[in-house]
This record gives sequence, structure tokens and C-alpha cells, in this order.
Amino acid sequence: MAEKIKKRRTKKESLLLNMGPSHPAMHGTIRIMLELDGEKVLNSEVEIGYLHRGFEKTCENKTYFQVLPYTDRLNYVSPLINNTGYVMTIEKMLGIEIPERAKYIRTIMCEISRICDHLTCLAAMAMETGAFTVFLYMIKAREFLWDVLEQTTGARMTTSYIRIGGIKSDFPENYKQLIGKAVEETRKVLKDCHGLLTKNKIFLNRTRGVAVVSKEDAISYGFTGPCLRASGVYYDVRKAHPYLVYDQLDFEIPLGENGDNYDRYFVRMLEMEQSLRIIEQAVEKMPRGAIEIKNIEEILEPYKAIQSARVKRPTQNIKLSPNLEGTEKEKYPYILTDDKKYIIPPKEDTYTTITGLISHFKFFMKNHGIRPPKGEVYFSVEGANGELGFYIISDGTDKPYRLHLRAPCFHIMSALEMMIKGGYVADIIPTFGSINMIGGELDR
Amino acid sequence: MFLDILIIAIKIILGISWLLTLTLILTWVERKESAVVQDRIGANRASILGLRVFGLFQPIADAIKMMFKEDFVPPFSNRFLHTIAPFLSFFFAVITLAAIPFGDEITIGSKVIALQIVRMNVGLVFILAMFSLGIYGIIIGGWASNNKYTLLGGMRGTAQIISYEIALGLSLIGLIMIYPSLELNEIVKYQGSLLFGFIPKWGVILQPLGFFIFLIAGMAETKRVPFDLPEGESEIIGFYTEYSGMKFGLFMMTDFVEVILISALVTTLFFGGWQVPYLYPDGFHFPWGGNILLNKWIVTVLQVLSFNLKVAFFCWLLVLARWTFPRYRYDQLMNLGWKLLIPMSFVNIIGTGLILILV
Amino acid sequence: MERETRKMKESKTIKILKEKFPKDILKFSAPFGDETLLIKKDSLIKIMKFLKENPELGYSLLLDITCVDYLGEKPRFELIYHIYSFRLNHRLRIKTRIDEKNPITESVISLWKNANWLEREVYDMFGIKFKNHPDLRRILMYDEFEGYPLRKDYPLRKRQPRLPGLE
Amino acid sequence: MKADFITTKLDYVLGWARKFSLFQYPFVTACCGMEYMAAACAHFDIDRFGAGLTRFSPRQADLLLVVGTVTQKLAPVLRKIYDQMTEPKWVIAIGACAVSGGIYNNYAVVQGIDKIIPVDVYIPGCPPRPEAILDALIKLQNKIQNQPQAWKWREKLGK
Amino acid sequence: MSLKFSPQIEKEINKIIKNYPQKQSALLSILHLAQKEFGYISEEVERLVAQILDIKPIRVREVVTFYTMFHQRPVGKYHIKVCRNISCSINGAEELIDYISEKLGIKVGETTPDKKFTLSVVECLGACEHAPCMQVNSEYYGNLDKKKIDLILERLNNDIND
Amino acid sequence: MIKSLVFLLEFLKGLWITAKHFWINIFFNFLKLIGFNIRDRGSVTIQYPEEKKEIARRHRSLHRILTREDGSPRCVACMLCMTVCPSECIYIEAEEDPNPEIQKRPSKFIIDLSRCCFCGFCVEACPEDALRMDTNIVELGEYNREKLIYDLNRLVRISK
Amino acid sequence: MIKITINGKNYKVKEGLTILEASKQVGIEIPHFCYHPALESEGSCRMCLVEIKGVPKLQLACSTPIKDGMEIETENERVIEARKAVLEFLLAGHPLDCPICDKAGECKLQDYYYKFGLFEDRFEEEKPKRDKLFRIAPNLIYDQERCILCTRCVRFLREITKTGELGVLNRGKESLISIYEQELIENNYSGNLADICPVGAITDIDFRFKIRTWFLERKKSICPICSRGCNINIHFLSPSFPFKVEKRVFRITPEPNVKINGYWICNLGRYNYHYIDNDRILHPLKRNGELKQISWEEFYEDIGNKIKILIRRKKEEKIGVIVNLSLTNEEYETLEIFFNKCIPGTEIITFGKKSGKEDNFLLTEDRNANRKGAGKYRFKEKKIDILKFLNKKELVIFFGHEITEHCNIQLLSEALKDIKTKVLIASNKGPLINLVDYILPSTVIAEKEGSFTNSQGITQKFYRVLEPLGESRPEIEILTSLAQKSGIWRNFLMTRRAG
Repeated sequence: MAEKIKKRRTKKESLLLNMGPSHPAMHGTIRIMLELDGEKVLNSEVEIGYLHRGFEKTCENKTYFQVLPYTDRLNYVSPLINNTGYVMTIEKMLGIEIPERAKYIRTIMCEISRICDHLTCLAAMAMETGAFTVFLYMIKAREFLWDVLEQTTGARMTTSYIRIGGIKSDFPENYKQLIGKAVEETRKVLKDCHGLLTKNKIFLNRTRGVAVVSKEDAISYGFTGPCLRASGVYYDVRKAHPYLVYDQLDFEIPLGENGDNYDRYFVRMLEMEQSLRIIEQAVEKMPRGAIEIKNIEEILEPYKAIQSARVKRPTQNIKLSPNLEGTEKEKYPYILTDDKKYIIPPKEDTYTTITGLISHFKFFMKNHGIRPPKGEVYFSVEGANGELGFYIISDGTDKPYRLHLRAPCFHIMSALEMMIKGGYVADIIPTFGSINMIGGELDR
Repeated sequence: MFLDILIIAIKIILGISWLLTLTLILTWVERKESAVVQDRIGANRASILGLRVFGLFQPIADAIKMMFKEDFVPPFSNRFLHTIAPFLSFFFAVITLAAIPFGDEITIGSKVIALQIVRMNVGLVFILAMFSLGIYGIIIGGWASNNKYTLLGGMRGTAQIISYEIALGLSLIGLIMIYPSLELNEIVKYQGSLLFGFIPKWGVILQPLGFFIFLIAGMAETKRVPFDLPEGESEIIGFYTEYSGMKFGLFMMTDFVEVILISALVTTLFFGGWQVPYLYPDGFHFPWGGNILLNKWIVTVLQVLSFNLKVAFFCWLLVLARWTFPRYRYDQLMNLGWKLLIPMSFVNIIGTGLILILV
Repeated sequence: MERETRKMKESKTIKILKEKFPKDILKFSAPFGDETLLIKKDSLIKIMKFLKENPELGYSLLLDITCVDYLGEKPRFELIYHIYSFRLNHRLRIKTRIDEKNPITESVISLWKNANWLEREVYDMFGIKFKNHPDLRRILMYDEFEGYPLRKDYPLRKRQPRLPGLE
Repeated sequence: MKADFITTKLDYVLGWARKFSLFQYPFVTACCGMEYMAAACAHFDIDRFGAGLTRFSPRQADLLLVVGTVTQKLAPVLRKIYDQMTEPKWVIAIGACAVSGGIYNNYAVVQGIDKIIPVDVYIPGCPPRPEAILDALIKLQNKIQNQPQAWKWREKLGK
Repeated sequence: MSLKFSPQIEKEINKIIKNYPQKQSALLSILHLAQKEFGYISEEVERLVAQILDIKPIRVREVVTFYTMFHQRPVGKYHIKVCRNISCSINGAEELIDYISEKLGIKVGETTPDKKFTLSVVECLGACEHAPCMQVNSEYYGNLDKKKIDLILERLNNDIND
Repeated sequence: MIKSLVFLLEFLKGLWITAKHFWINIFFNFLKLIGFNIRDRGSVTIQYPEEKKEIARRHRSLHRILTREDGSPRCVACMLCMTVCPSECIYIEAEEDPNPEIQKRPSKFIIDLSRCCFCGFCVEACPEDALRMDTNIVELGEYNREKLIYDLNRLVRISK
Repeated sequence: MIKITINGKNYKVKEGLTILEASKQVGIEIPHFCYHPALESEGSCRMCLVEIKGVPKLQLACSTPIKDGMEIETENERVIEARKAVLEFLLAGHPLDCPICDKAGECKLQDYYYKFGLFEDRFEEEKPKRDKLFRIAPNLIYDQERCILCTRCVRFLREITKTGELGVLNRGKESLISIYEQELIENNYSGNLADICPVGAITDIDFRFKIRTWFLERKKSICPICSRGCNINIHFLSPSFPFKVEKRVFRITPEPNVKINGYWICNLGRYNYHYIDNDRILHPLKRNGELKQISWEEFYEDIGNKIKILIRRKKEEKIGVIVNLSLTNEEYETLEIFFNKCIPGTEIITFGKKSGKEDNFLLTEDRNANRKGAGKYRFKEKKIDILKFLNKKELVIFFGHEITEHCNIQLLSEALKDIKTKVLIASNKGPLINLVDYILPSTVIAEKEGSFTNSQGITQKFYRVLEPLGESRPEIEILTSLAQKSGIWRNFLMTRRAG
């Protein structure tokens, strides 16, 4: 009898459904062909590449410095981590050591970005499961974090802030206050969101036991980051291969148990709290920089300085344009390496001295600039989605011969077919949300 | 005779305009409330002659725009069915209004006028029946759109409404066992009496479980978050994916109409309808003594006001819930309906029966 | 101290490999500290399997597969595998060269599941084919696309639009 | 004469309604989506302009927001969605990529969506700040108010 | 070219030229003669010398501008040449130059209206041991200070009166 | 049963959180409406065209070209910005300036804003402090793509 | 051969070299400003200081000859320190001119500062003010502030052109380079001064401010202006330059070739590159009343048929070919095969450009790039009455406009009137354009590959530098395609293979 039913079932036509790429839950860049039995997913085929913007090829035609904005737009939710990853890869090639303060600032920026990323990911996940308010709360918190970024880097999202040899500019003077406020607001929002989602029966129902990825599967699919940790594997680049100052800070790596959507959600929630801890510690521990030591008097307009430098080098301090704030000469040693070959000289020097001007030109001219030695290098940082690795081959010119990105969510996405198989159509959405697909990073 | 017809016509016009006005306001409330909940401000720039009035004109703009939006019928679909679906949906939602009492009877001259469009002795059954007819709109719309997503939505909607209809009906049986009539005004009147001398005999007190089930099932009837599976905006976009312009607007309005009606029903059945505690036709008579005597017109006004306030509260609550919870999954929704609500309503019926027998 | 022990471990992997596959390893180098092995194309699966399944090594995580086009050199392409061992906390880079005329190599899908997409990407971008791959199709580009964009001889701005009028 | 008067009045009313009731279809693909989210959320609240409702069905949307990069692979999809939208419809191109291809001048990216569909307002910026998006929305509202409202009875009334 | 050497000097020039294996080598000596003849070396003189030696006038100009003993403009009776090279500068030559020019009321390179003094600055006079030093016509004055300069200038002034 | 009660409580908690937000916001919005503006409470919304969010000093907004005292652009057409621009949106042509102190000036200076990615590299690259992105003009939407191409005159005029 | 040690490594080098030359030969670069391989070393810049073991002071590499067993250090601390010091002095008075200096990008000061310097500027005194726009030649501007007095230019004019217009005036810090009064440098090689100036002191007006050097790429080619065959570098806009610009070639510089042109080229060759981008014929045109654009295929069809018919009618002598003397050897070979071997009886005459003035150095009298090569394939210029030649022809093919230099254009046009088909294959527009029916764009030298034989008899190969403009094609391709359509294809192929 049962067999008969089975036979009849197999004869039954299944429903083919096309999801995306312009589907509200597919973030505009994924297409899933579903084979459905009612609402159950029998089979699926994930198609990506709708946001393939030729990142790797383009970078082969740009100088190492010009690649920076492109890295911003990989994982556009946490651009600063991408920046850091790329820049540290180049630094590994060049063998530069950067000042301690710059390391701390990078760490803080990375963690802020990580929080932004997790917030956005969970916000999207919540929105797609219907909890619209949570989405708005989380984005609200992100706005406060972005304020810190804007004040420091001069842009809200695509900051191009981390530079080869250090960072673009020092913190503004009121940074402690700014960061404090952002942290406080984020905490508040996290509390609200915990209340709205974490124990909510509907949310639990939707996510618990859905799209379970076992430890073995997770490793076999090359998971890294929160998704791997949700499956219970202890691996975090920040702990395994500590970079920046992560080995000097006290934080924990939250682990999940089941590897289901809920764990992925919860691990992210906990990670955000850890990141907040890291930020607070780093702000405390950060070595003092010029902004804290000296009060810099601003006297001379840059153009006046340039004019007078034609005759005689002016001795007053120069008031830089607002865009260049934080890069005053006094601040330079705290935020940038002392190897002059790889950094833009301080603007004061460029404006008033021939040596500065030459360095400046050397940095910017095509076929000059940063030219790492020949060879290949792989370096990875803990991105918000997992191990974000850059593989760069240099042929000794000022352009990378090959630049490859190990995109964490590419690997995770490749498991999506497996994860949604046997589930319901509605499960696709939180599953998809929980793996935090970012088109820019996935398709590159 | 002519007078009767006139009165009924007036009542119908008044009732429908009340409903539509409230619907329009509710769309505004929905927007504003969600905004305020989310620390926003919400629509406030639609102005007439420079007056903004907190964006109250927003619904008007929406309505006008939708009316003049291109009407689209998908190719290879049944044009007739596609067109009729939203009207069906809307019609069955609005007609439910007929049985709901807004206040006690009023007497003008010798004429006794019930503040209810039609007074029918099967009011409750009528309402349930009309509710369940509403699904035709959804399933026809979903099917006639010639789109897999709408079909999925339509099917979901049908299954959902059918299953919750049962819970909805069963949850009321307890009430029916207690209340003397199926006529809604009678039910409301009954709730005016007091339990133990000081607690109003509201349905919610007599039937807390029933109220709970009815509320949830009612929310499910409205097809809004957390039960918005037929729409499932981020999953299947909804059964009205292929509708545009006013037809889509009708579907949306149906939603809001249903919210109002569910609120009105909850009010009527469980919260004493137009009753104000301790208010009698001649004024307040408090159980702890003391009376405030009032004109009968004032009493009527108070009653209507009370009804409206209660409805407004439940609308607010339903909207709040809509902006608080995530969405159920299809199978979980079915589980909730069949495995939790229906058994519970049976428990409720049996319990009520037992108590009735014992008492 | 810690670093030293790590160094020991590093050499351990290489040592074991060199002992086990003396003929298959063409070159060992460590540019910028990343240990790199250039191996013969045919022994790829063998070595990968060993690396993954040897209890001492346990390189169970395939970090990445990518390819480089050395236009003008022979053999033209170089496939690069990055693998990671939780046990040793160590990354290893395995490289193998592939000829332009016959760009076929063995798929590692039997060892790691994410190799599926990674190899598809390499196929899409470089036109390298993988034997025993269940579903070798384009992944990032569309099917109508001709040529392999990441090859050095593909012009950066050569567009192949799917809609008319996009150059 | 009278008909003219009526049509202009009706035009005005319709324009008013349309500009304050823009249901949007966000065609979000990339980075700018993050700023679009910010524009939709608490701090900037695009809903204030009556454009808060996102309809993920092109049939119901009045405003197509193309947010982010459109690649060659995605171009037919965008075209299809535009074709599916019902009249009247407007398009805003948000971000450098949508406007012109932005920094991605290469084999994969469409150099400006105006080669596929007509665009009403272009917002440069990579990504544009939410203010820019809101400002563009106001600009679009002005445009809507001032443009003739094509509707069925216009011809019948004797133009 | 109207300018010409006097026949006597021309003869001398020819003699000097013969002393060298190459004509051009006689440049310095001929310039000395020319300065003697014309008082200073003007453009015309340069061209004349160049023509005689069969070289480009620019080469003559090079030599003339290099050596401070050649004047390109008429000079006063007393040509004051103050050294401004390292040793002298360290010992305050710059100050002295300013002082002299102030005293004479002329700038460096100018001649007093009465055509008595010309002030110029020169590179090393080869008398660093006496720094700061100066040369007036062919006479050296070392270990200068303001007082000494006053004295010298006064004497020269008086000299004229004699 | 207890479990489901707990769940019910969680539902109520959720409702409580949103309701709290609702009433607090209503309260403070009302206060704002009648003129008591209590900072940081109530809705965070910035009512855009009327009030504007303060843009950070360092924020990179629309470019402008600064001028000398005589009103001529400071740019000397060194083309570093054009070189470094990753989005290739700056185009410059140079010409001779009779003033030997200046010598070179741009005859064409075009920023194609539609491509600009606002990375600020051009500002960092400018050795003459001629280019800045500190106008705080971020509302750059246009009806026409051609209008997004800013030429020298337009860029100079911004600074005035 | 003697043994020397540089930086601890032993080398064997020829005797008689200076240290700088020797280390250059073994691949070690010693920085220098004033040294130039073609000029006598002066040792004024002091940049090339190296340490020689046993010699207490650092020595000038450019003027110290090597000796057997010499041990030289070019990279040790002392040397680098000395270089830094030299650079610091040179830069002390240098104006802040990189933004407006055309040399930026290929300036030796920049390169060496980046490589050896990277010190902080300590100079706080006033910078000297000098003449910045000093015209020293009709085509050159000299900036005294930027000059580092390496005197390369002075020595070039004295030693190479032997004109000696420049000299170093004054001494010490007042030194400057100048012309004599207003006598501008007017020799045919003045353009080289801008090349050899290691900094941006001398700039070429033709190149000035047109583009920054880092946008340019360079490739080797041969100068087609005269029969010398100077080796040149064509500097053209890099293909990665993101904007569309009409001008592709921005300047021409000499490529050192000791046998032919040394390190120099003449101004004529240097500035006459505009023909590459200007006045080009871009598409095949056909006159049917007025000129209309046609496709290459159409042309091949038309003319091929014409030739086919003439061959069939055995009227080969009705075909007239007028060849110029600026084609490549390969093209002459093809011409020979096409017309002499496959269609014997065709009448071919050759006309070159009229001779010009020669100077005593590089520029020759003969202004045709490949007269010698043409001669090898029996294309020799003879005095022939053109009108007579044209008489009774049915098909005339012109290569280039050179013929108009040899006859009265009025008469020519009249003579051409009777001819049915007149074809012009040329790269640039010229007087013949109005007289013919078919106008076909051929490529210029920079766009094709082939070889020239210069007046010395040296055959030099050159390669394609630029992509052909418009629809222009190399003559060799035109002839081959034409052969395909005119029914002589098999014959053509066989002869070519045999040849």
C-alpha cells in the first residue's frame, strides 16, 4: 500500500518555482530554481553571479593603492574588514610594521564593522521572517555606529580608510564620547532584539532545527566564521592566527551546538556583544596619539603655505582641508609606518618641501608608487562572514599580477542547496538570511 | 414601510461610511503606529494647502493614486475571475458589518431604532459564514493570476482560513452556551449584567480561553503578521502579486476591514460591545452605591463612544502585534490551528459545559 | 617559543610529504612565510587525499582553489589550492601547473564538497576543466558568454551584452 | 475651455496623489542597498514622503529604485521588471553603478541603466547618502507634480 | 662690427696666440688685454675676441662671467670685491657687504654716481686665513670688521682728494 | 503547559517592548510638538528637508576647486587626481599660462560625478590644495545624466 | 680583459672603461646626472661616487678608469650617505615644480630621491629666484630654477652638433646656463636637449603640458623621414588611458643605436609625427559622382574583377602601377610577385619624394625611407614621362602621392581623365585624392611591421606600435587580398612560397 502511494507520488508532477534574482529575500543577486512538492523543497539549484563585477580582473589593471576602494565594495556591509585584509596582505609582502596606535584603531574599526555586518545580517533575516521592527531597530543601531565611522573616516560606508602602512587619519578628538554613545545605543538595541526574537516562540519555531549543518558538513563545505562556529567548530582567525592586537585583548568565541539557523543567529548575537567588549577594551588600552598629547594650533592656509614655500619654507602649522583632517604631520608617526616609500607623505611636507613633493609624486604616479617584491602571498583576516583571505601575486610592478579573494560566503552559499533540501519554501528565507550572503563578496 | 427602508438605508450608509472612514484611518494608523514603534515618524508630508495634519491625508493620496493606476490583467488568465476576486473579497468582508451593534436601541418618537444595520437572530453564524466566504476572493485571485507565486499564496490562504475558521467557530461555542442568543445585540445586552454584583459579565471574564482562541484565530483571519502567509511578502510576495491599481487596493482594504471587524467582534463578544460598565439606560449605577443619572441621548453617545474606543484599542493591539512578531511557517501555522487551538477550544467547550452543569 | 614550535610543525608536514611522495613534489618554497608545494598534476588527488586523511596532518578544510594565468609561460596555467589543518593550525599551499592545450585536471570534489563551486568558478574564469566534476557549468558569468574573462588575453572592457544596446 | 480647466485641476490633484503615494519596488543589488536601508530606517525614514511602502510586485509599484550595480547578467531581469510595472511608473537610479557603471568599467557591468530603461532621477554617489536619496525623491515628486498626468479620460474630455 | 683693437695690441695678441698650440687657449690673456684696452668687456668686445679666436661668443662670456676680475660694465675707480665664500661668510662677510653697500649707498654690483666705487661680491679670494677679506683693485684687506672698513673707505676717499 | 505559558509570556514581553517604544515615543513626540525638545529621546528621525543631519567635518561630499586671490583656479593641471582616480572620472587638459610662476593651468577640468566613488583620493593627491570635497553638498540628484558632468566653471563656482 | 670586484663579486670586463661603464655592463646601476655615454664625462654632479678599496676618499665612477684588481663598493653605507648628501644639496634649491614639470615621472631627481634619499628636507632658507620661462630655442624652454648644472646640454652642443650655443655663465651659486644674448639654438638637433636633460630644466614646447609622461608607453620603431633609418621610440598614449583622445602619439625620442644614429635624432624626424594621427584616410572611398564610403570587400571585388578582365583580354600592359619609395621590403617583394611575376607585362614606374637638404650629421639628402630596399626588388626611380606612361592605360594604381612632386598637377589630372579606373593607396590625404576613383587607407609605418634598408645598406626590422586607425590596412594585406580576387591567387601563392 505504502509503495503504491510512493509510486503515485513519484508520478506526480512537481512544481518548478523560480526564486529571484529580483526576489525580496534574495538580495537581488541570487536565483534559486526550486522543485517543489507542495511547499516542500525537493530539489534546488542555486545560481549566483548576478553581481559579478569583475573585481579580480579590474584589480589587475589598477595600482595597489587604487584597489582600496574596490575592496570597500566587496563585503559592503563591513568594508573596513576588507580594507584591513587587503592592506595587511600587502604589508605582509612589503614587510612593514605599523605603529601600535594604528593597530588599535584598525581593531576598533574592524569590530565596529563586524557589528554593523552582524546587525545588517540579522536585521535582514528578521525582516524576511516578518519581524520588521527588529530590522528597523538594528539599522538604527547601525546608524549610530556609522556616525563613528563618518566622523573618523569621512564616509559612512565605503571608507577607503585603512591604508597600506597604517590608516588614513587619526580619530577625531571626541572619539571616546562617540564610540561610547554608539556602544551604549547598540547595547540597548541588542537588548530589545533579544526580547523580541531570541525567545520568541515563532522565531524559535522558524529557526530551530531548520537547515542543520553538522560539524563534518560544515568543514567539508569550507564554512568559516559564525556559520562554522554555529556548528560547534572552534575556529576563528582572530584566535588561530592572531593579527593586529587581538592577542592582547580579552574576548571569547561563542560556539553553537546544532548548526541550525537559530545557532547561526545566536552566535552572531553573542559575537556582537564580544565585539562591543573588544571595542571598549581597545579604546581603553589604545596608546595615546598626537591628538591627546598636543593641541595643534592651526594657523596657515595651505595655499598660502604653498605660495610662500616657493620662496621660503613657512614655519607655522598648516591648516589642512577638512577632508584631510587627522593626517596632520604630528599625528603621522602614530598612525602610519615610518617607511616613507609606501605612504603618502604628510600634506605639510608636500605643500612646502621639494622632498615631500617628490615622495608625493612618486606615490601617485603610474608605474611608480607601491611596488611589492615579486612573489605570492596569502593572508586572511576574520571577516564578518568568516575567513576573508587575499591571495595576491606580484610581478614587481605597481599593479597586482593576480588578486584573488577567498570569499567566505562563497563557500557557505555552495552549501545552500544542501541546507534547503527537504525543508519548506518558507525555510529558505531564514536559512538564506542566516548565512549572510553579500553579493559583492560572493560574486566579486 | 418606507420609513423602515429609509432607516435601513441610512444605517447602511452610515455603517459603511463608518467602516470605510475607519479603514482609511486605519491605514494611516498602521503607518503611523509602525513608525512610532520603530522610533520613526512616518508619513507626514502629504499636505493639502500646506496643512500636514500628521500625514492624515496620506490615505487619500494612496486611494486617488490607486484608482488611477493602470489596471493590469495578466495575459492568459481569466479576465472575469481576475477582476471579480478582489470585489468578492471586499464584499464579504464588508457585509459582515451588518450584524454588529453599535449601541443600544434608540427611540425617536415611537420608532425604535436598533443601532445595528440588520438585527438577525443568527447574527453570529452569519458573521462566521461571511468570513469563510471571503476565501473565495483569495483563491480565485490567486488562481486567476496565472502565476505560481499567487497560486501558492491562494492555496496557503485557503488552507489557513479554512482551518482557523473552525477554531474561530469552536471558540465561540462556549459563549453561545452562556449567552442566551445568537443575536449580537442580545449578547451585548447580556454582558451588561454583573457577576457577583460588581464584575461586568463580559465575555472575556466568562470565557478567557475562548477569548484567547478567538483573538488568535481572528488575527489569523485577517491574514496579517504573524499569520500573513498568503501574502508572505518576503517569501512568495502574495496572492495579489499580479494585481495592480484599485483591485490591489481593494485587497489591501479588505485586510484593514477585517482588522476592524475582528476588533469589533472581539469587542462585541468579549468586551461588552457598546456596554460601559455600570452604565444603564438612565445613567451610572455603581455597585458600591452612588448614581449618576444621565440623559438617554448622552447614554447613547457614551455607548457608541465606548464601542468605538474598544474597537480602536483592539485595532491598535492588532497593529502592534503585526509589528512585533515574526511570521509563522505554513506547517507551524497548521499545527497551531489544528493541534493547539482546536483542542483547546474543545477543552473550553467541555469546561464551560461542565461549569454550566455544575452551576 | 610558540613560533618556534609552529615552525617545527610546519616542517613536519613538509617532511612527511617529502618522505611519502619524493617524486611528486617538484618544488618547495616559502615566499613570505607561506609554505608552498609545487606538485605534479597527476599526483594531485593522491597527495590531497593523503593530506586530508592522514591522522597526523588532517588538512580537512579546503580554503580555496584558484588559478593564475601566466600568459607566455609554459605550462600556462597554475592551479592553487589552499588547505588548512585544524589539528596543526597550519595553512598549506599546493600548486600545480596545467598546460594550455589540454587544460584538464582531476577534481577534488570527492574530498571536499565546496570544491564543487570553486572548480566551477575556475572553469568559468579560466576555462580549466575538471575530470569527474558532476556539474561543470559557468557559475558567475552567463551561458552566452564567450571566452574566459580572467585570462590575461581577455580585454578588460570587452563586453558581451545579453540585451542589445549595451555596447 | 471648461474641459481644460477641469483637466488642469484634475491633473493637479492626480499629481498630488501620485507624488505622495509612491509605492516603490526596490531593485536592490549591491552596496547602495545599505544606504537605501538607512534611508528607509528610523533616522531618515523615507516613509515620511509617502514612499515607505515597498511592494515587491512590480504590478503594484509606481517607483522603481535601481539600487546598486546592474551587471550584464542581471540586465534582462531589470528590463523585465520595468516592463512588468504598470503605468504610471518612474525610475530612480541610485548610486554611481546604476547611473553609469561607476568604478566598474569592465566586461561585466552595464554602463548605466539608462541604456536599458528610462530614468527619471539620477543620484550619483558611491553610495549616496540617505539625504541624497530623499532629495532625489523630492525632486521626483516635483517632477511628478509638474508633468501632465496621462489618464484615460483625458482624450475624452477633448484634451 | 666697428670695434677694433688698436694695432699695437693686435700685434701683442697675435704673439700670445702663437704661444699656444691651440688658438682658444689664449682667451684669458687676450681678455686681460681687452680689458686693459676698453676698460671693461662689453658684448661687442666679447664678439671681437670670439672672432679673433674663432670661437663662439658664449665661450668668451663664460670666461668673463666666471672670473671676477673681468668687468662687464664700466667700473669705478676703486673696485671693491668682497669675498662671500664659506670662511668669510662664517666670519661675517654678509654683514660687511650690507654695511659697505649702506655706507656707499649702492647695491651690490652698482657703481657710485661719482664713478669712484664699485661694489661686487666674489667667490673665494684665496685668503681664507684672513677671513673675512676683500680686494680693492689689486690690493688685499684681511681680517675685516666695520671699523677697518670705515678706515679703508675713508682712506680711499681721501686718496682721491689728494 | 508551563512551557507554553513561558512562551506566552515571551509573546507578551515582545508586545511590551514595542508598546513601550510606542508610548515613550508618543510621549516625547508630543512634547516635541508642543515645544519641549528633549534630546535623544523619542523618535530619532531627522525631518529631512527642514532639518538636516549634521555632516561630519571630514565627510567627503561634492568637489570644489579653490581659487587664488585673483579668482583663477588653483589647479595647475598636474593630473595627479586624474591619475589616482580609481573610477576614472576626472579628465584634465592643460594649457600654458603666461605667468612664469604658474606656467600651467587647466583648460579643461571635468569631473564626471556619475562615476565618482567619493573615495577622496583626488583630494589626497592634490599637491596644490586646489581640490576639496568639503562642500557638504550631498544632494546631487539630477534629472539628466549630462548634468552630472561638472566642468571647471561649475566646480569653481561652488566655492563662491 | 681585466678582473675587478664590485660589491664583493668578481667580474671580468674590458680594459679602458670607467667604473660606471663597467658596472653598467655587469648590470649594476650607479646613479648619475651628468654622465652620458655619448658625451665626455665631466663629473660635475657628484652623484656617482663610489668607494674604491685603498682610496681614502670616494671617487667619481664616471671618470675613474678601472684597473686590474680594483675593489669597488657601490652600495655601502658610506656611498649611500654621500649620495644622500649630494641629493640634499641638489634639492635644497630646487623649486616645488613637480606639478607643473613635464619631466615628473621620468625625472632622475625623483627616481634617485626615492631610491637613495627619502630624507627629511632640512633646508629652511630662501630658495633662489631665477628665470623660469627662458626660451633658448624656438622649440625649447629652459627653467633656470630647476637646472642642476649637469652641463649635458652644453656638452651636447659642443661635442655632437659642434654649434656650442649654450654656455655656463657666472660661478658658484649664481651659475646658470644661458644662450648668448638673443641667439637662439637653431640647429637641427636641438630637440635632443630635452631628452638628455636629466631633470625638467629643458622642456620641449611641442610636448609641453600635452600629457603627463606616466600615461605614455613607448615602443621602438624606425624613422621614415629620411633614408638614414634612425631608430626611434614612439611615445604613445597607453591603452589603459581611460579617455578617448584624438591624439595618439605624443612625442618621438631616439633609441640608441650606435651603428646608425648614436643616441640622437634630428628635429625633422622628431617633430614630424603628426602625420600618424592627422589627415589620415580612414575608410575606403569610391568616387561615384562624389566620394562614398565603401567596404574593403567591395573594393577587392571591383578591382579584382578589373584585373581579371584585363588579364583575360591579355591587356596586361593597360595596367599601370606607380610605386613610391617608402614601402617596406616585404611590400616590395609582394609587389614584385603580384605585378612582375604573376601579371607579367604590367608597367611599373617608381617615384620617390624629392630630395631635401642634408645636414652633416644624421639627416640625409634622400627623403625616402627605403630607396635601397626598393632597388633590390628592381623598383628604381627613372626619369620617365609620366603623361606618356599614362597614355592608354585602363587601370592605374598609385602608391602614395609622391608622383605629384614630379609633374604638373594640371597635366596629370588631364591625363588621368581618360583612364577608367584610378586607385590610390595611401595613408594620408594629399593632392591625388581629387583625381582618383578609389581611395584606400593604408597604414603608416607605426602601424605595420616590416623592414627598411637604410642608405648605409643596413636592413632593420620594425614592429607594429599602434593599432591601425580607422579601417586602414597594411599594403601587404591589401595586395594579398587583391590577389585573391583577381584570379592570380594560386600563382601568387606559389611564387610567394617559392620566394
